[in-house]
Amino acid sequence: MTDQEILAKIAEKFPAVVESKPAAGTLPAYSLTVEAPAASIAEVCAWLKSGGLKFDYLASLSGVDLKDKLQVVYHLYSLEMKHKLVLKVNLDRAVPELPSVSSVWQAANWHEREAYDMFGIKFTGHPYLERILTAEGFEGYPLLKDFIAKPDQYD
Amino acid sequence: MTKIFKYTWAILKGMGITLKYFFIKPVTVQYPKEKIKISPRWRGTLKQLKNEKGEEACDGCRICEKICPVNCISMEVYKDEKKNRRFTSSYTVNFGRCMFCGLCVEACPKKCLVHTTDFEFCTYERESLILTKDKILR
Amino acid sequence: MTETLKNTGFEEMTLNMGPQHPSTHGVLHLLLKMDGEVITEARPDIGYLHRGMEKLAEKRTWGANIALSDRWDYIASMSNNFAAVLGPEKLMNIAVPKRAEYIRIIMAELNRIASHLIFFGTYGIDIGAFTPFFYAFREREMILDLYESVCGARLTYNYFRIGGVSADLPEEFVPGVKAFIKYFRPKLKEYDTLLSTNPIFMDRTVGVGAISKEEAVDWALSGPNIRASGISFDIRKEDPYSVYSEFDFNIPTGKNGDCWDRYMVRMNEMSESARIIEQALEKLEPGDIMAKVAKVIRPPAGEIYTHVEAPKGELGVYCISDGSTMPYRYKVRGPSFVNLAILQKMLRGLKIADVVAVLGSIDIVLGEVDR
Amino acid sequence: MGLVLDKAPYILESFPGGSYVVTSMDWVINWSRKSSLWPLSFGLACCAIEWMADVGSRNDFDRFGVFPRPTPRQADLIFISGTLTKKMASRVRRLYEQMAEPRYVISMGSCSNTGGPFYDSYSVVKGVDKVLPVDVYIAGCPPRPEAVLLSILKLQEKIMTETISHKK
Repeated sequence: MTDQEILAKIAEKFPAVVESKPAAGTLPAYSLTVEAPAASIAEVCAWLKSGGLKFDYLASLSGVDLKDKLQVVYHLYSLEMKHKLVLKVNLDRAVPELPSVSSVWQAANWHEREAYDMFGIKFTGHPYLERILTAEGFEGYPLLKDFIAKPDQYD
Repeated sequence: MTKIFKYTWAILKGMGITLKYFFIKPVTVQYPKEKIKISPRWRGTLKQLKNEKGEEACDGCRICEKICPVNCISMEVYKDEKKNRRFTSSYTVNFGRCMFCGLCVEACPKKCLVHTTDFEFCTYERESLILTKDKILR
Repeated sequence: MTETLKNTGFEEMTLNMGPQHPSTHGVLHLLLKMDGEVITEARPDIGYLHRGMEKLAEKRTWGANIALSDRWDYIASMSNNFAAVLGPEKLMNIAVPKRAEYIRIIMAELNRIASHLIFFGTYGIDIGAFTPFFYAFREREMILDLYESVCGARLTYNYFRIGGVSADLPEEFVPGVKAFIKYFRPKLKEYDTLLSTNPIFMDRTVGVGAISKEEAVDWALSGPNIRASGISFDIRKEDPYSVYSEFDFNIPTGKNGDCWDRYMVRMNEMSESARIIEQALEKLEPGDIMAKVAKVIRPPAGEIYTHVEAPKGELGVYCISDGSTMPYRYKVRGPSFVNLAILQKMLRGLKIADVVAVLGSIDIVLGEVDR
Repeated sequence: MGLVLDKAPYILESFPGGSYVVTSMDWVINWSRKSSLWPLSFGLACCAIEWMADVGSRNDFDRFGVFPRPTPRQADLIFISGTLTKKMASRVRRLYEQMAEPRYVISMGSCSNTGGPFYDSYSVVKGVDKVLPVDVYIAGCPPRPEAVLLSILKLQEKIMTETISHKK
């Protein structure tokens, strides 16, 4: 399916999901990129997987700190129909919260835990949202741009 | 019964392969006595070259210091007015931190910083891993 | 918990496996809830090798990030180099010279063989056979010698550059690779006799830890793990990067997705890699090895997700550039990290003795899991 | 150290010629210690692969009597082979404490020497000597397997200088 057809199909079902335009002065996106509102991300993802588009493979889920806002980026792939989609969700920096998609793709389970660990993004409805990589008792979210590491006895 | 036979046969076949290696030349290198030939491109410790006059070829451009991803090179530079060029008064490389990536050697514009093939660098103290100019300039 | 156990007053036991355990392949900690010998719940606890790579990448230049990428999956550093250079190259729109492309592919495929050899050796140890380890490492040393002659390092190569490779091949490399492949082909048959078809080994692995097709896709497995479940998913074919589309090779797949299938897919992949290397050697012609690239690399602002087929699976790099000399965001999608997540589901209901067989068959590298 | 080795030098050295006996004992004890260094088979990161290459066919450090043991209780040598993270530091300390004395530590590679490529990371211990006393440092990232063999030879030299005598 071409990018335009995918976009039309998504727009038909979810009018709130729009194509994301790269900011001025940046390169155009390499693959189809759409932006979705945070509140309805779980429904959008569930439809993307089970609907006609069959995005069954969650390649990657990454948090991004854009200084004024946080972003969660989903890289989706369809093994059957061989098309890709980049899904972006913008979050408020003060209350970074969005529904979890770990019930849609199991693979999201650890990706979301990692995003929580690194950015402090809370995924509501996640079965076990605990820190995954950092040491016990670690304070702060290291991948935020304003994170400053506190020296301890090991430094 | 057939099962026992099957298992024994599989083990014997494996043993056969192992036995074959009993008769060929061993691959083990008896390290301290004999050493394998190390490629001349081996990224070992760093060495500064001298120019044809016998003085240091480095003119203190500080590119290696800047490009080092782990900041393990530090140098002090002064200008010799008589010879009208810069010299380094100290050149220290902390091999305890060096990641031997070779970026400094690649970036050196005068090609006077090179890798040696020396890999035998073990010390009893951490401080001895830091090499100063007299050890690096050879 | 079974009823009988409840009545005796005994309770479930929590068993800690790792971080130091001879067969956890590094510093993995497994929390296992045991009912007698059967695992009722498993939880991998990772992060014992978390070095903050993604944060460090934001403080390093694009060039220095290639050196850092060697340390993600330290068994297959060439594939990591590959993933690290593809992103900036696409952002800057650099055309890599043909010779460099073939050299890259030879290197990446040799590295796949080296990585699978380590898998073969350590999996033998996991199951209880020590001999394959010595044979695997003997062959691997030959590959490392070839690498050493090209880039001067045995493990952390730092060989790829944005726009090409750092050094041309020395004279003895091409005959060396040819000789190695000639030597290596018969060894694969030897491995089959030693381990693959050994009934003791098969008893331990056939039918253990099976992953169905649906599960494999749902958990986004990649590499040999998803192929063992019968899905022919390979980035080299699905989304060909570099010049992989020019090569003729098969993708070995399994049927049941059990440990033996995962093992066998890797063994078959080695001979396929050898085929690719032979083809690439034929196409190798003299020429440039570096494109014309500025000394200081500043990709224009933009973002890109590039992925390569590493020996462990899909290694993706999502990099965002803001036009400066350092990346703005550098997310690494390590295949081992994703592949390991399924362990919590797979181990449920298995016996404790199978844990090592299952864990070994996923073939993880903790450097990539924790980054 | 055992009770005998603790007390014997005191008693022996009070006799004339006793220090000669102590020196001979030193030699025998040190020789037996250095010839059967049993390392813990334990790896942290990249260097562990080079360490495994040492176990493998080409380098084979069995030649020096070095034979990896899976449990710290049987080991008297630990290689810190790779990056030591803050999460792992307390575990490594615990492994070290479980080992029987006399015990030796070899720090392998830049990461465990000083933090190496991760010297500015928020989660890496900047040198294993913040956690354990280190006997030999090997430079390299990772060091060649031969360098590891050399470090064992160096450690053996160091062990030969040890003494049970209380007179320094």
